[in-house]
Amino acid sequence: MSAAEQPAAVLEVREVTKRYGHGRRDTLRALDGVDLTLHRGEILALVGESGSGKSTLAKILAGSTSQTSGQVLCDGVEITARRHSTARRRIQMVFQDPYSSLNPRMTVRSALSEVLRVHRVVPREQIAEELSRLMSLVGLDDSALDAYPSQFSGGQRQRIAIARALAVRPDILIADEPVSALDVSVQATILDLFESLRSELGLSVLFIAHNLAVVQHLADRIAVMYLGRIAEVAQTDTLFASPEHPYTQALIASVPRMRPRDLEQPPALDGEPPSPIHLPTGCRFNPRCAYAQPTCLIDEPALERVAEGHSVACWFAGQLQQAPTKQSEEFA
Amino acid sequence: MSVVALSRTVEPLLSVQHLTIGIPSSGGGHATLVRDVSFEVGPGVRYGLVGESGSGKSMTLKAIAGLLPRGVEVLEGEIHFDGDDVLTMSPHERRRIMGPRMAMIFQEPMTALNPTTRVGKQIAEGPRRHLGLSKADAQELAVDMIRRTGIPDPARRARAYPHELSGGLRQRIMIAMALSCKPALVLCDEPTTALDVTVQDQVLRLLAQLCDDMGSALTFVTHDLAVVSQTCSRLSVMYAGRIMEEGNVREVYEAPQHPYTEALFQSAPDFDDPGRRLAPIPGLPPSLTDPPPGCPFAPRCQYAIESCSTGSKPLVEVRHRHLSACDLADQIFGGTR
Amino acid sequence: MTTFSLTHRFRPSRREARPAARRLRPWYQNRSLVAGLVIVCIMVLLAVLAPVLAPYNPIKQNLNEALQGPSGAHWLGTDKLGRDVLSRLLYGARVDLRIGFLAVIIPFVVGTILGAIAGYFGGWLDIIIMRIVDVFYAFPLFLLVIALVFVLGPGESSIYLAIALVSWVSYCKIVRGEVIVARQQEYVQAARLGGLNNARVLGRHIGPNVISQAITYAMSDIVMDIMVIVTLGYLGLGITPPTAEWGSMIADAQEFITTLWWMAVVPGVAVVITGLGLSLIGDGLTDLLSPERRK
Amino acid sequence: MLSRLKFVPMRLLQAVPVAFGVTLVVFFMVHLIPGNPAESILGAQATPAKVAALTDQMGLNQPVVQQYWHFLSNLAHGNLGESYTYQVPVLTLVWQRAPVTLLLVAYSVVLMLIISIPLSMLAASRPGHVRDHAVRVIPLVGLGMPQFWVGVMLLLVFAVGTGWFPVGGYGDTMMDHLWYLFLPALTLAISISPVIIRSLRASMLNVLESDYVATARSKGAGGRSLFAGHVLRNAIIPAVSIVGVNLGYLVGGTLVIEKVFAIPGLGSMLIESIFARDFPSVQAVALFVAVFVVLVGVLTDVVYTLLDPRVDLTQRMNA
Amino acid sequence: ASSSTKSGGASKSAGAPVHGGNLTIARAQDAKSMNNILTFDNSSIFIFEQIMEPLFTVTADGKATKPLLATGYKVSADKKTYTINLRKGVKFSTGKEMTSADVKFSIDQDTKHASTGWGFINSAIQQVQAAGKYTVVIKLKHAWAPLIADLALFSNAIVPNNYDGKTMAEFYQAPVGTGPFKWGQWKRGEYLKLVANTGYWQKGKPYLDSVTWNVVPDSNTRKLQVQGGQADIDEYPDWSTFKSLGTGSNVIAKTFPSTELDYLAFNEKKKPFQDVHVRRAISAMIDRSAINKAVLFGNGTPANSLLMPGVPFYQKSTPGIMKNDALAKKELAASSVPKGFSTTLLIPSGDASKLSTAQIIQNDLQQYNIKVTIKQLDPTANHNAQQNMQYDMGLSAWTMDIPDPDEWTSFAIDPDGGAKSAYTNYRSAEAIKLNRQAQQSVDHSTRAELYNQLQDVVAHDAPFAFLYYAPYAYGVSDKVQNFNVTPLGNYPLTDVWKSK
Ligand SMILES: Nc1ncnc2c1ncn2[C@@H]1O[C@H](COP(=O)(O)OP(=O)(O)OP(=O)(O)O)[C@@H](O)[C@H]1O
Ligand SMILES: Nc1ncnc2c1ncn2[C@@H]1O[C@H](COP(=O)(O)OP(=O)(O)OP(=O)(O)O)[C@@H](O)[C@H]1O
Ligand SMILES: [Mg+2]
Ligand SMILES: [Mg+2]
Repeated sequence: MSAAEQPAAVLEVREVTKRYGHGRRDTLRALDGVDLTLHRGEILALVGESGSGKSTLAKILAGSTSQTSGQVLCDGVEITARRHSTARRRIQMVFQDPYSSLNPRMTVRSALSEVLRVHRVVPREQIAEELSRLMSLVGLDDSALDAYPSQFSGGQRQRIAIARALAVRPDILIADEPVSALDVSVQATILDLFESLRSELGLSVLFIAHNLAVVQHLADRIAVMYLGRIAEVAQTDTLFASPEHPYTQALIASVPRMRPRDLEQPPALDGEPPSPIHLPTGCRFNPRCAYAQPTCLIDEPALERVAEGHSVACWFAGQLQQAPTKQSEEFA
Repeated sequence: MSVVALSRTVEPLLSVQHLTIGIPSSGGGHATLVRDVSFEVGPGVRYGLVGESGSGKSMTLKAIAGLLPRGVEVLEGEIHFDGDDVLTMSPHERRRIMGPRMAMIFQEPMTALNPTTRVGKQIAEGPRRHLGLSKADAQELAVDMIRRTGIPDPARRARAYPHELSGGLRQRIMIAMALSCKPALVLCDEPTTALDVTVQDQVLRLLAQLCDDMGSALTFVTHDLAVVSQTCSRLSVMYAGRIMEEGNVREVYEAPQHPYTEALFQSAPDFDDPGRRLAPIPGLPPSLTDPPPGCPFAPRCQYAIESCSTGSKPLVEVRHRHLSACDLADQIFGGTR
Repeated sequence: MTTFSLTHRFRPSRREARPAARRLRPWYQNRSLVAGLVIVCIMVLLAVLAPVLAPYNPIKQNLNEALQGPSGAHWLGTDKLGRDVLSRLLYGARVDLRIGFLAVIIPFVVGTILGAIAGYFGGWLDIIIMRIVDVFYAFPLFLLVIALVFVLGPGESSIYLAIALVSWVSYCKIVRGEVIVARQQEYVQAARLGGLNNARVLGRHIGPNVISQAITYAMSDIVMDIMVIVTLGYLGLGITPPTAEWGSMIADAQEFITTLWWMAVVPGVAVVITGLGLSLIGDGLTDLLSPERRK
Repeated sequence: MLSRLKFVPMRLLQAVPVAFGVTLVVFFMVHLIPGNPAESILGAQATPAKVAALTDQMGLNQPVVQQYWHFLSNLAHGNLGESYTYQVPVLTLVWQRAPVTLLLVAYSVVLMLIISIPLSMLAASRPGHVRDHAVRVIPLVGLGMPQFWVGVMLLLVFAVGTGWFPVGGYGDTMMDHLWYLFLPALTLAISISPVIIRSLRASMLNVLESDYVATARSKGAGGRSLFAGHVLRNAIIPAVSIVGVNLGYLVGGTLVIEKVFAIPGLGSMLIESIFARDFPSVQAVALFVAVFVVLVGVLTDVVYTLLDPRVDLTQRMNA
Repeated sequence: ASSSTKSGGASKSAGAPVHGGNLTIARAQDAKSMNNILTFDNSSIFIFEQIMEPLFTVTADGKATKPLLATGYKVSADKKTYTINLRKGVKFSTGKEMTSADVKFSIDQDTKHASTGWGFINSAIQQVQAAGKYTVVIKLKHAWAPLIADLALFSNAIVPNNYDGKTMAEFYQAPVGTGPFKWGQWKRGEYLKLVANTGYWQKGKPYLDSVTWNVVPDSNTRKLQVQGGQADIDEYPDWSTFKSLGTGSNVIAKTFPSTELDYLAFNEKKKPFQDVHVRRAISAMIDRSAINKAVLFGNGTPANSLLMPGVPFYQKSTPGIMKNDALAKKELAASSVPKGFSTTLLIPSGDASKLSTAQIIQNDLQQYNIKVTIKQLDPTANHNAQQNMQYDMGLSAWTMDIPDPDEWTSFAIDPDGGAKSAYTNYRSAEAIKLNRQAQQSVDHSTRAELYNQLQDVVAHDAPFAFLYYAPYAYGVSDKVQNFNVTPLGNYPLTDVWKSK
């Protein structure tokens, strides 16, 4: 792969593993060898079932927890959770719940100026100016500065949370389900905001979501996680047009549509994800996979490139039909 | 007259008329959470109530089930179920229909199950009380219901405590519980919001299928337009405690007759139309204690004219069995009466 | 048995019901708080104005008028030494409120700081602090305070010291629990990720949000402290006479419980009213300071 | 089920450092008490020479650390010394009196529950209603009135007035004990019930507003079946830990109650021995009480675990 | 023993004595030990006196002795040899007969424990001889007037020779004596029970089947127990409720003349109490009748002398200082601190009467610009502080154990005795001399004169401000007959019976 074809990577995740719990038998592998690259100026979406490790990865990237093994590189330099404040500034995070992500006892002004002062982002006398700039950046009025979080709606709070993240002028924004808690009518404005931040500030965004429809609108690329591993990564169009991993296919098939659909049909995916404590051997998706083969029960597939910018962790990537149906007998 | 008589073929199972719910307060200025809501659900029909947060969907549903939170009361209106006025029922009579005739499924499977009781016993509670089954028979029925929701090894699962089950399983248990007495009407309050898409898909299919099997009608509350579209045949769109539009799902989706519905569709990402630009709705929903006169959506409506901010805006039939609360529906959407 | 509880978390419900009315209700609309404040303010006012209001000198004896029932001259009667009960009650408020409030301050500060440290940093610090807390917790409060006052000798300063040594533990426990919860809150995480140092995060972001529980507890603790004084008085270890003080008034009245039972009731009622006021304030503060928490 | 109680040994192990700390506190507290115990023992007849001799004999002039070590090693052999007052091993005294106090405390817990549960149910069933306020305010009187006053009033009314109960004492048979201890246990229960009622009411309200109670209602449960089947158990769970935490307060209350009701328990023994400077007795009682409170902590966890299937303390301990 | 008393609230026998029943006595404190030669505490003494009897006992008025296990005695001319005849046929509760060997053993045991127990009382005894089975001869070192009174003390009570082969400690776990009651059961902290000695030498006595002392620390509870019939006697009622004890109920509030003197002690090691004017001034400032009224509810009498009315040789006309404003002013002006001073008053904590007394004194002295701070110490610490003379003024009381003033006078005025003049360090050569003479003279009227002079001297010097004489108070059920307390504080239960 030549450097010219590939946009520059700002953030690279290599073989990152995160275990919770220290008992030998009871360790929970929240992340199990994750490789992922965030390119400069792109919006990379991370989707996956609940508990697949999305938030864990986000926390590792933001430095609020450290990985058990593996590396995180920022501009090619390794960073850890105990990072220097300048390194900390580069990566900022926005949380899911706008109601709990703001200190209920601080006005917007004091919350924002605190960050500005601590990091000496601007000289003291320019703080007021900077605050106005931030507010307009996230589409809020200056009058909002002197209000407490409780006086805002969810969407406005989420903007304030974003403004706080932007205050230190980061390069990278990690957004952990920033719109899941919002109403659709508000959600659109936040999605817009991300889009404009990317285009105007050149921010790189890792956008975590569980709603594929949202992601489809926003992301340049999408990474699908399953049980602590990346199952598939591709450009948005590619992923929806030709999903290669059976899990991705099932995910897409499960998305509720505005169009009518036959509910009598069996669901795209049976069962529930297995516990990350007792992972199945072989491919971790095999217990629910319609196409599972003997190989899948023994060996774990690595994330392999199947096409330009499209990697899949499946032994049969490229060989499966789209829109899978329950035809396991045929393969068995 | 605010409601146009509908040409109906069957006697409705559930009829809500002019329902107004609020928080009475001695010092005046009480909040009205739901205002003048009317709709009907026929036997076996799957009826959806959509709307954004705080629009009063859950309150409407809770009023039907008689489960309004403390302090919140039905101020006006009637609710008839099977021809009986449920609002005037004694608590005892009400208890007699809750379960065998009407059942409810809640949003949070996490909290809607009693954490200290085994799920099998929780399912069996209804049948024991209402069908007069023995303990063993009720338990057997519970296991059977669990089996019908597609959970493997139902006998073992029946002995589990809620916290030992995943969200999807818990929601299935809730469904098994609601349907255990074969109710005529199942009330669902966002039953899949807390679930993953893949699990949501499973649960929705299951719910639809079981309701069909048992001939139960469904009243389904959600904020997700796509989910109603997948589940229901008829729906109401609520905003600020009122119904803005009512109609068959397909018709409403294809040709909304109210600016709010239209705006809602425009702000929601459509999986099958990824290229469309999402248009947020500007402004905020009105205050419930001090609602603006006229159409509650008027302050945010792009079509609003002066007259929108005055007078009451009744729901009128703009097309066949398609009602809108917008005075200007004709002008804007060219509806034919 | 599979345990999914650890592995399966849920998104918080999209949004909880947040009735607008609850959100911005100003403090003066909080009935408990206002009622409590009114009661306590009246008490404090009575205490402050005691020299003006009290009809007699609280320690002035008049043995010819001892043990009189309520009358025009002595509204609440007189005690064994002929001192005016009403005057003693008013002056007693000064002592009791002073001891109640002062005795709470040191444990409040110490317990809060240690609890915050234990909860925030966790690890060894937490283990050590909490083991010390456990040790103190193993002794009933009364037992330790009585023993300590015994050791230190009766008197106001011993009471302060004994209470301080013992009751910081409760604050420590409460604050630690709150801090552990608060530490998980997203706004705290955000503050930490924003590069703020620990002191700042603790002081500015966690502190104000966890202190309400400690304050609420302090309200009931004041009542508790007054009860401690009363009990010490019963055991003869209380405030040095002839100082007018509710505890020693109750203890003095002890001799007459079977005959002049109301003598113990009068100061008892003062304790009850103060306790009521303080717990109402506590209730109100809980509501006010933690809007997301129901009573 | 039993597997969920696996935490108990671990929990008991954790109590060891606490017990150690307790011995430290007990030992040094007693050694802080001014005055030479030898003087107290000799009383009126103390002469400097006699005091010196006894001091020496009791090892009171050794370094404190050494004394502490001595105390610990004696303790390890189950030897807590002889009561200065009675000249008998304190352990015999403690064993004789501990059951009395344990019975009193257990009895008052039972009465407290009998008082608090219905009252808090009454309050929780109509929050904000007059009866709610009444239930919340009236018991506060119990909190503000000193225990000795409440105790004597109960005696006046129910023992002297009606003759239903004896005026203090302990009795000989178990039935006697229950009869004699009723009023003291009631006094204790009254003094603590405001706290319990408050928290029980709060947790009942929480439970009543919980989704699963709504679920139960949607199944047609109501009235008594709702309370018994869904509310009570869930509301009791937090109350268990509150009772556990407040048990220390109850034990502390026995100091006064036992004196008022002439009950030969640990509380009165402690007061007596403090005032008589009977240090071995003070140490023994304090140690016993502390160990008791620690064990109650473990017991609370066990009950908690048994009542609430969600709790897995085995996990929590490892975390 | 005679049962007739002339004292205040003494009960009159209601008909013929009835046998049977259990007498329940509610008391504030448990007994500590049954060892009659080592134990100083009244709660213990009152009990073991019922088990073990001495040779002589005190008459009901507390001023003289009379034979008990002895039948009489003879004194030699040099007053140094006493020959005592023992009562025949007296048996221990074990059934063994009491002989001179037992007597010798008992008195010797007591004498042996002079340093740790009551043996000091026998310090004049040189030797005890068992002259015959029923005769004992006691040889003295010097003439010693109080001997028979001393022998009447419980520490000289007769126990079986050689403790019946037991060790001392073993013996006192369940002591044996010749008394009307024998050992029953002791649940420490709860109750102590004695049962009737069926072989008691006074035929037909005791009337009671058993006596139980219940520990009831709270005075209100004790009162309620007697009123409720659960106890027959309240051993220690509060003065504050004493009168109400008897009103409208089946309880009689009884007072018995006592030998109790309550006084304010001045520590002459501390300034300015060396100054006799200061002591006299303070004595004149205190309103004793007010104290009597507020603290004793009028049940006491203001004290005028070192000796108490119940003690032989008490002189009613002793000029003890009473409240006297002129005198107070005069003495203060003459003193080293004419403008007043600040000082402290030590009292034991938990004693409501002393607390009230202290506050009244505080109030009285305040008028003369003497600022008193009340200092409360727990009883033991209070005791230690007094013994170590670490106090300024202190409230104390004394009661007699033997019917002879010497026990108290020697304690109170001899600065070189162990008690340093009752811990005041009061030193008056004259008083010391008078006391010595009184000890050694056997003649009644000589002693009376000596003690008169002594009382005058002490009253003038005011090493103590005498406050009041308090009677003994008991709440007694009207069913209890013949219950009497001697001025020395003990209450023999031999003649007590309960009507049905
Ligand atoms: N602090 C923790 N201790 C133990 N396990 C944890 C912890 N945090 C997360 N986990 C577990 O790690 C796994 C991954 O969690 P994570 O929060 O990263 O998932 P997620 O993909 O963000 O899920 P969701 O979509 O529900 O937010 C889950 O099984 C979770 O239970
Ligand atoms: N217990 C309550 N007391 C008072 N007001 C309440 C209560 N619960 C909800 N509300 C208010 O009632 C209004 C309608 O609430 P409702 O729960 O019906 O909305 P909803 O449409 O179901 O919203 P969501 O999608 O958030 O569930 C909201 O403004 C809410 O704040
Ligand atoms: Mg997450
Ligand atoms: Mg809702």
